[in-house]
Amino acid sequence: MLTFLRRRALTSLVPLLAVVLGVFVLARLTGNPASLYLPENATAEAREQFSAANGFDKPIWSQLLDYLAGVTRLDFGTSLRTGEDAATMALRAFPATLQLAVVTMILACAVAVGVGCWAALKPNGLGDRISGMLSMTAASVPDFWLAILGIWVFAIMLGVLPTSGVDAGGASWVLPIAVLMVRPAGVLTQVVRGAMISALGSPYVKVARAKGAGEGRVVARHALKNAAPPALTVAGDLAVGLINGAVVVETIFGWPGIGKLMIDAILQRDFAVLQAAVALTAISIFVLNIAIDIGYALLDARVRNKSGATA
Amino acid sequence: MSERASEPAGPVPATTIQQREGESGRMSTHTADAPPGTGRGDTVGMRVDGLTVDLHTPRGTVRAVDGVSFTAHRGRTLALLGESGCGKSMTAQAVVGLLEPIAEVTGGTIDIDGEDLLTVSRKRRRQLAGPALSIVFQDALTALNPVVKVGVQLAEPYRIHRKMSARAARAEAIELMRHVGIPEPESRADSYPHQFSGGMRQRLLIAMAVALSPKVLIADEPTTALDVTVQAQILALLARLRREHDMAVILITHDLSVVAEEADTVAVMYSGRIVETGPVTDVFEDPRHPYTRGLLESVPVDAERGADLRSIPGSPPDLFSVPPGCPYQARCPLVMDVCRTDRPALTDHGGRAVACHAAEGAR
Amino acid sequence: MTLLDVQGITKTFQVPKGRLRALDGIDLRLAKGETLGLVGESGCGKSTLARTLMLLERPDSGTVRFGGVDPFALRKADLLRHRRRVQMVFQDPYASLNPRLTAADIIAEPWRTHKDLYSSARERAARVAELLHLVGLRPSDANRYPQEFSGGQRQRLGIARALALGPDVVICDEPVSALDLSVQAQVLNLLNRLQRQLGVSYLFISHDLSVVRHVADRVAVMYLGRIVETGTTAEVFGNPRHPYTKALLSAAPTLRRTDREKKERILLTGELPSPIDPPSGCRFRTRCWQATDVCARTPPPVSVVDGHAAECHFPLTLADAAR
Amino acid sequence: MSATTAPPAAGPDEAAATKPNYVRMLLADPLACVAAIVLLVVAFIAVFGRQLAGPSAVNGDLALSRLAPFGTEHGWQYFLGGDLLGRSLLGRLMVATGTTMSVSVPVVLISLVIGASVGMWAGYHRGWRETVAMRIADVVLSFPSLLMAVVVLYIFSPSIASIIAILAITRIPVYLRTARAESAELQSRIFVDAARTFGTPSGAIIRRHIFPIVLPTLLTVATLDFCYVMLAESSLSFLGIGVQPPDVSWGLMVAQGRDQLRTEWWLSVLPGLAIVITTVSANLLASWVRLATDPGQRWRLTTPRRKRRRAAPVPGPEGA
Amino acid sequence: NSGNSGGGAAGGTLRIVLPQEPPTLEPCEASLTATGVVTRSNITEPLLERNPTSGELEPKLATAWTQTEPTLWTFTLRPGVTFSDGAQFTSADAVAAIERTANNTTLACNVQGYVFGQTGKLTLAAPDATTVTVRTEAPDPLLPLRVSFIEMTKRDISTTEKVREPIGTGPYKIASWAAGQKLTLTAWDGYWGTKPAYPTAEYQWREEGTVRAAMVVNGEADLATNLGADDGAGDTAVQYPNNETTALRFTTDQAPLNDIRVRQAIDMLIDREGIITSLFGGLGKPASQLIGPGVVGYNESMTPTTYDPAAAKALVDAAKADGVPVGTQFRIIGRTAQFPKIAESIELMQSAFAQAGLNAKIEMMDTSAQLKYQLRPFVPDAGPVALMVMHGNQAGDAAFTVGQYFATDGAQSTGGNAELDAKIKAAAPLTGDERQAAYADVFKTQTDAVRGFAYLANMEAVLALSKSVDYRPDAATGDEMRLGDMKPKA
Ligand SMILES: Nc1ncnc2c1ncn2[C@@H]1O[C@H](COP(=O)(O)OP(=O)(O)OP(=O)(O)O)[C@@H](O)[C@H]1O
Ligand SMILES: Nc1ncnc2c1ncn2[C@@H]1O[C@H](COP(=O)(O)OP(=O)(O)OP(=O)(O)O)[C@@H](O)[C@H]1O
Ligand SMILES: [Mg+2]
Ligand SMILES: [Mg+2]
Ligand code: NI
Repeated sequence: MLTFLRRRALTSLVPLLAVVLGVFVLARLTGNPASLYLPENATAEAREQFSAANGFDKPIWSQLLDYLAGVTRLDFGTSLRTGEDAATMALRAFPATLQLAVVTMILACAVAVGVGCWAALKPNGLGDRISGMLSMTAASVPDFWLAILGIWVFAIMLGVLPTSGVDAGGASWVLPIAVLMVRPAGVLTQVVRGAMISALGSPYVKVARAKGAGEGRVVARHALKNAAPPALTVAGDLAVGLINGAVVVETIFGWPGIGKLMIDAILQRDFAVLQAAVALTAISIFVLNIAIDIGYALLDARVRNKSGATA
Repeated sequence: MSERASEPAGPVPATTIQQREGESGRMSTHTADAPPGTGRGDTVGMRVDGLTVDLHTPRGTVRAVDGVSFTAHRGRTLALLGESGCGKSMTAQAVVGLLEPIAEVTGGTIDIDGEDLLTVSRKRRRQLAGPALSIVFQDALTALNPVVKVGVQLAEPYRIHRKMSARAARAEAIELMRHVGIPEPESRADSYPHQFSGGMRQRLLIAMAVALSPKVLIADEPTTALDVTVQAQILALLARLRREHDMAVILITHDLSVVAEEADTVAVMYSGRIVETGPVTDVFEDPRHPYTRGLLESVPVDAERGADLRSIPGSPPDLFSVPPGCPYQARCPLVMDVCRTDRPALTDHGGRAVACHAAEGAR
Repeated sequence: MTLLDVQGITKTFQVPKGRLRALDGIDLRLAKGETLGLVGESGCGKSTLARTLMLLERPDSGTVRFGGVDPFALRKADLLRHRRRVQMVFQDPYASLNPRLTAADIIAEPWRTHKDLYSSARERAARVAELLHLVGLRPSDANRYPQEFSGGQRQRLGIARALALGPDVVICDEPVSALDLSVQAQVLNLLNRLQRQLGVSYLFISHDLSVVRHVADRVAVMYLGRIVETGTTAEVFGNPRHPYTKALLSAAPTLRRTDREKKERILLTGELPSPIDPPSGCRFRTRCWQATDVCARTPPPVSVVDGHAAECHFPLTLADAAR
Repeated sequence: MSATTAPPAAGPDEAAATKPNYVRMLLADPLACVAAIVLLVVAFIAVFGRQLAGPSAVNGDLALSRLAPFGTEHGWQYFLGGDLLGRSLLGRLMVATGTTMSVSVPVVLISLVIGASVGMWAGYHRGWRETVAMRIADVVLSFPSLLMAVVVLYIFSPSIASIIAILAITRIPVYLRTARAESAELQSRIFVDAARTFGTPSGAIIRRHIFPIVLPTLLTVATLDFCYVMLAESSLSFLGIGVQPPDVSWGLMVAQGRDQLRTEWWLSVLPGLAIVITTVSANLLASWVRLATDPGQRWRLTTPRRKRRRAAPVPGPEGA
Repeated sequence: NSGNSGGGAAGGTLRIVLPQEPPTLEPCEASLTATGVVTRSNITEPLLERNPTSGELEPKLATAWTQTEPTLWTFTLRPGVTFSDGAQFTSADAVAAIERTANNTTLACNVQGYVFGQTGKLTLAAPDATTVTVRTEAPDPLLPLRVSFIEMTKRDISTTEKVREPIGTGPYKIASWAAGQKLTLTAWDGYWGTKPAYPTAEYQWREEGTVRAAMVVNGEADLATNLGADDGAGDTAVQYPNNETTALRFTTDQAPLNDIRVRQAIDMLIDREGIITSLFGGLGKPASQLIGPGVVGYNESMTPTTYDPAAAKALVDAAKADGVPVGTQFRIIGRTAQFPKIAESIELMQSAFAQAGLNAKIEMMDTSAQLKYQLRPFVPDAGPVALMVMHGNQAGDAAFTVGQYFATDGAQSTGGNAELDAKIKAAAPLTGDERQAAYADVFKTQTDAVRGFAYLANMEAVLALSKSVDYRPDAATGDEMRLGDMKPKA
């Protein structure tokens, strides 16, 4: 298992570096932030001075070298906007997103497993068709639209939930998670249903039934575990999407997460923060991918053996 | 001969050159006299009568199993012989109650100890699955759950039916593994199915099936995927377990030689029906149905090298286009007009039964 | 005349647990018009050998000569010409046909690469019909898809495809093991007839002894990547010299009561050892009832009696075999 | 010929087998039929919507600003109400159909073509090609697509072409990974080996044996993605970097209408509904296509679906 | 109702929702709206303060200021003022704060560029503990107004780095700042002035106007700023002018915008009333010039152009007849979400232009990209552009507008002529009514002779205010929201 992890980490290093470099170059292509940070009536000299002070006047490769030198010392630079350490800002925003993503994924998986299994038990039945339609629809609803609708209905009309923020304890989580959940739950339900149908039709399920196993045991002990790997892959991709793309929902709900930090940094041309945030998400995505591989191996002994993880 | 590999708990010592097991137990299921040496061959394990299975396919409803009847005696092996698609597995699945949702049992009775499996409650049926009746599937790799340790899978019958603790069930499972000749069962119990060879997997499946000493064991092509040397081992194991547990074994196969060696009684199936049945030796020595005869002649055994085999022309009818009358008519050398209109019934011919107009006429 | 000459082929696969020796010094010879049967247990390397001969795998060492030429050294055009002469029928008639192509497409497929053969559409259609007829299918079957055929018919399609390029040698990798008995007889008859009509040679791989006995002129018995015994069919079946061959023959169930009663059954223990870590010395020694120390120490020599070769320290004599 | 070769058994459904009748198959599946009609209508509107919609879709009448829907006094154009500028919402929806399709269809096609070709190539050859392709996919996937969007829209002026470019790049890995996985599995299939034995070059094998089999899966992914692209486009519009007015897309309409959700709900709800209906239809049709293009499954569609009867009284799935 | 309303205004905490989080609370950045709205007059205070209604300067930490020489101003400080950490506020602090904000170019404070960009260096002195003198390089009648932008900080504040959480003399001090989430201010005991009514104030931020409004409606907040008419504030809505004026600024040197008739036509094609009623929901007034009433220099005599598509079409046709390529495409560039319904407004204009035979293409950009068109150095070869600008004159004096936008070399100017430049220059040193008249003339000249702009509206915004809070927003509220003015309703 260790050698496997080491190899995975090593092969992930190159893409990780590519992401960081790519962001560095792309970010700089979006223009000098001087005009954003200085008042409208600042003089041209003031702008030049600002650029020089922040190193934006140097050629891009020399900026890159400076940056890389900093990164090796774990120094991702300071924010232009707040003057804070960029890495600190990214690390501070990250847990909020992570918590949101984790809870969302857990609930989405729970819904998907519940509905997917239920639908798979009677394929093509009425319930299956209805849940199929619902999950398809769920997968195609714009999230910001749902968010605003949710606020309107639940916070204003019914007044049962807070509109936004993180202060109201558990209640604050309900709407953001409900909104974020819809698409993953829809997509995952379809995957789980398909995987469960094929698992339930497989010979080992027949064997389990021949042993007198009840329906609950068949689903829980036999089918589900085999249906898990395909669902895991898709869930992984969806989780990546959440980590990388919760911007809209974070914006609307004032969720102090990394997505919001990133989009602000992009719009503010706050390069250091952007790079730190991207590096952090990229790392977490790679970690997530590795975790999925491990999950795979845990779920499926065949993979475990193939990768030489156990011996 | 000083050094030889030995299998620690193997069923048969390596060097034993044996007579085949249970050689003498050969008798008709229709005559009730018990053969010497095998004690309880007269006890009926299961009686299937007029079993009919319909398939509701999107293309229409077809009859996959059509009025199949047979009796399995404890301590004996009944072979269901037939070519691919003739309904052998469907029969087995109907008996153990594992039909696909699109299949429906539309007639018949399956009687074990006075209980009709087709009418008992679902709960009762589950209770019987294992202690009364169990099944071994053909493809051992897919029939074992790939992601569950074999020890756990083997312990399941005990967990379900005897409500044992996980620890106790595991101990039983290990004992079971030893019983079917798997070396080092303690450590192998924590392995996954793919870590076993094909023969070992088949042993595991058999172990799981006999865990609760069922009265009836259905073995659906248990050796088709295996090599001859391993097949010989598995068949010997089945024979031993049959004797020890006094089970009625229903052996499903398409291999004539296996039937010849292992079974006491044979029922030849064609297109969802039993076309001929009787004691193996009688049937094989004197086949009365042209299909049985055709099969026996197709075996490339004595034919000289290069000469053509006597093969049966054509292939079995598609389920959707079974002709009226005898299903074998299109391939039958003895076909008569009556075969095209009337379905021959399985009629008794002194301990043997044949469903053929020609055989009838010959008598 | 020797068409195919294989000398000392070895092939190893890198697998996570180590190096798997699938073929370990195979020698074979196939003459024109002859059928060589190859028998052995699952995993002993039969298919790997077939794939190597079809140039689907490159051997680690050893030579393959076809008509005196090493096909692995051929350049593009010559290679294509070589491929026409050696074709293969695959074991699984279900998996070896692309489910999305019609029968005609499948048979005509080789000509897409070998463009000079039957270049016009009409010629091709005619040739497809001819081939269909040759393997006993109807011309109207040309537009049907594989899954609309029965197993035997599919195997006929596979054979027709192999014949499309007019080969001299057809390698049949278990062509009938997926087929029913009655259909198996049909296909064996077909192969037989084709050999008579076209004079092709077969390398006929099977694990079914009765089939090999029926079709082969000569037989090679394979065990764990090596050929342990070769000889004419009559010799090998009637007078097995390697203990493995003898065990194999005795383990096969037989139909006739007479055969059964005169033979003793040898129940080999255990299964094929792992090709990753094969036994030292003689590979069969772990399952052999007459193995001694020497079997563990030194690889067995090949002893040849009247062209009947066996690789064993203690080859069986006629007397042993009859025992 | 020889007596031993049997005449082959008649095929089960010879007529249907030889010439797949797609129209009949479609008619046999009511859901897919409805979906196909919806998509046809959408396609028709995408092409001719601008002409059909009339001038009220472009030049509004501020007097009709925020007109409520389902009234007929202002003509059919205003049946679905008016937007803030007093343009007919129905007309706007029709015009937007064209833009939406001209963004999402090219995005899906471009990413499908590039992703699938690279994926099949990588999966077929395995080895370093596979590794490199997958690592590149990893990079694209973990790249914040918004950053990419801002960059492209900054360097090139925001236009439909640049939106297509960004979204296509970010979607390529999806197809790449699917195609690679399938093709890696397929390249070890026996019929591929068979093709190799004829000396067929790898490109031809990919085209002939891998692609047709991967295609249905890719189509399924593509329809799901079609919806994703429409959503992504609307998210870009939400952030103001999507389709630029006076062009209009469904996503942009949803995004712009969100402020009026409480007062003029139709401005946002109706375009949202258009997205949902179109993607659900596409999904339904895709699952039909998956069956129809698979010769082994096709028969399922040649006869009308019949209500299947309950299974045998066994402790089967119904037990739950 | 949601469980969150318990902490409402009555409980002593005032909860405010802003559109964005302040990047920093650094006082020398207080001319940034997001910073100033929290910092100014709440955490820190200036020496003097401009009354947004009357335009008069009023004493704050200084009790008096006089122009003792043409280039020397003397400020007398209020005694007995302490910082929230207990330190005494003296002239040394004031000198340090002015020095740091106005003269320190390395720090590059926003206020420095905004207010002192053109003044040259100030020379400061503190003759005694309550007196500060400021010497300018040239006579500067606006100096007190400029100084009103400088927030007072302690003498030991860093001169090389900006300070995120400053200590000031204001009624509130920073209690906690959970970045990304919430900022809490608390009132402290030693404040020199009237103690504010709310002991604590909490700031949160939500980008979406609908969400901000919903929070007040739902009782999760007491006050939300910068709302549009459609954001759903309902009966909590309070209208207020926000100083801002929106306009299209033309590049006057490229066809077809180089022809004044085309620019006039464009001006006539803007349906100001329509936009304000239908899009802004009635918020705002049609604008006739770049500043709003109340700013020194506002020309009362100018009226907004009336919407007249027919006359516009005639102008365009006339220009076309003279060989002006009126069909040449020009771009209308706008900044995404700069004000509510900006996209729709531009869309409406574009459609009107098109009907008059002009060819305009809309481009919406993010701030950074749009600034390249707004600020010098402009994008080279940008082609003809009509840029949507929004100008807010926080200082209340036209001098802060005209030099920037109208002078030929103004940092945000793309037009102008010598006559106008001369008038702008001449107006600068004037005071009183002369000053008012001179700047009014500048606006008139710009419109008549140059017409580099087509004005849209003097903007107004909506603020959602909880029923339990008593507060009257004014023109400065958007930039400086004094918590001290807010009181619980009886
Ligand atoms: N799900 C299904 N849908 C349609 N037909 C089916 C289905 N399952 C089985 N059949 C058909 O039912 C018939 C009997 O099948 P069964 O599996 O019992 O055959 P078998 O004798 O066991 O064959 P084999 O030797 O290949 O296992 C076959 O013709 C088969 O095609
Ligand atoms: N591509 C491969 N990579 C790794 N191992 C392989 C590969 N191909 C074959 N092997 C291994 O080589 C050995 C010989 O395989 P081969 O398929 O040739 O056996 P076989 O005799 O044809 O068996 P069967 O009768 O089951 O077809 C087996 O142990 C197999 O696992
Ligand atoms: Mg079967
Ligand atoms: Mg093989
Ligand atoms: Ni026992």
